[in-house]
Amino acid sequence: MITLTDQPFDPGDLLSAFCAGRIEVGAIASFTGLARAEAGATTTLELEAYPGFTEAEIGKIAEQARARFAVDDLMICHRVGKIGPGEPVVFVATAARHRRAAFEACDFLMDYLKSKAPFWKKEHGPDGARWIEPRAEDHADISRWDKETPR
Amino acid sequence: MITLTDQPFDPGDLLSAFCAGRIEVGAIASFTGLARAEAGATTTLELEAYPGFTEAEIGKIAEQARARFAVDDLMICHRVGKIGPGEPVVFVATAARHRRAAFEACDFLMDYLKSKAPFWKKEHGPDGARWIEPRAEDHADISRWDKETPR
Amino acid sequence: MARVLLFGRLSDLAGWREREVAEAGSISALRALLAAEDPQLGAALAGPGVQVALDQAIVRGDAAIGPKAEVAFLPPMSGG
Amino acid sequence: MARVLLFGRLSDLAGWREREVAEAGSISALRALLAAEDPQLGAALAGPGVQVALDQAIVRGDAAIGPKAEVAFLPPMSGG
Repeated sequence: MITLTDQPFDPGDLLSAFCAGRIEVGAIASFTGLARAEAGATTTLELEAYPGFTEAEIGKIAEQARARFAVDDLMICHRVGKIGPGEPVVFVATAARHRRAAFEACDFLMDYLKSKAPFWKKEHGPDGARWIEPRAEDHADISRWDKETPR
Repeated sequence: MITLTDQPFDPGDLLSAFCAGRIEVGAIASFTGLARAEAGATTTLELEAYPGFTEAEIGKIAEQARARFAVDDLMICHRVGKIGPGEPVVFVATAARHRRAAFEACDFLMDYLKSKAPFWKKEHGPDGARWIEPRAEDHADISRWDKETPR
Repeated sequence: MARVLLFGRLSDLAGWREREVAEAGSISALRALLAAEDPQLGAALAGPGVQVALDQAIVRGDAAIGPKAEVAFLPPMSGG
Repeated sequence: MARVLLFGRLSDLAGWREREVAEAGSISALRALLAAEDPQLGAALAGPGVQVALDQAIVRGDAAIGPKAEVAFLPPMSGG
């Protein structure tokens, strides 16, 4: 399930719902990204999506994750709009029979979401606002998946 | 925080509490292990710990994880006693500035907890009960951390 | 009457986020029309990494624009 | 009067989980005493992978047992 929301969400509520009733799955990995205050340098994070297009592009990568790792199910919830420090920005959960698959699929999805997913990010701080381009570290993270074969 | 409990717990409640108020952390990874029904072969999982010793041994590995990865905080909750299919057995959460550290610390802790932590595991099924020894796969998982240098 | 959408820094630069454009039959014609009105925007739309989506699918090079098309200009995506 | 604890399959085998033992001044003496009472348990306690914890710290080889000591026999740990 892939959801974009402009409202605050609780990652724990999503994890509870995602775990419920799974008697054959065994392994649930999750990742929660929180907006950082950067010691006052960022007061608000603003994320723009292209509704319809953004979900569809994320959906393509979710299908890749299902095919590449032995994943039974996954959930992606992404916040858009203005986000305050400490608020959840993204939540990803993956369910698999074995924990290696669950961890790797979650890691893979996060690398994509943080570096290539169709979002545009603006940081508002005391000195004004600026648009953020992808970080070199994000590109390094995602390129891991081109080289590595699934373990 | 390291907790053993003989009562059912909700991993979502733990994740909500773990995420709350973190304005400089950025990345929270979690893992939830659920008891599997194994298509009816296992009706109840029973876990025995050595109270005091088990928490202390897990605590040593938690300190290793803090030192080895750039982790700000971590939480481990482990169920003991009789556990029904689909019920959470273990929950691990890690908080870090960057997601790679959060994922790797969570993965490292789970490899330890699943293969070497001081628990004794009995599966009760329709054909009686049997004690479980560590799986070869678990040993392979944990040996990764001997070979790899932190990425 | 195609819908044109701008995202990220492009909409800040243009001062608009969405408008209707009647006169452009292709993406190249649309680029020329927008550049004639606002040369700075025209340059930004042609800048490195800016992609075009026609009816929510990325297109490379030129393409015809139907009367009910949606054309979006997408600056480099930052991830979430 | 040391406390002796058995875990996992060892307690199933012995039929007890915890008891007080007065007469043993060392781990080797305790092993001999338990083996004399129950040879099958004695063999299991000496089996591969069984560790001994004295006052919650793993000890290898022999060690003296104080009057208030806690001695635990730990079969191979399965993880959770």
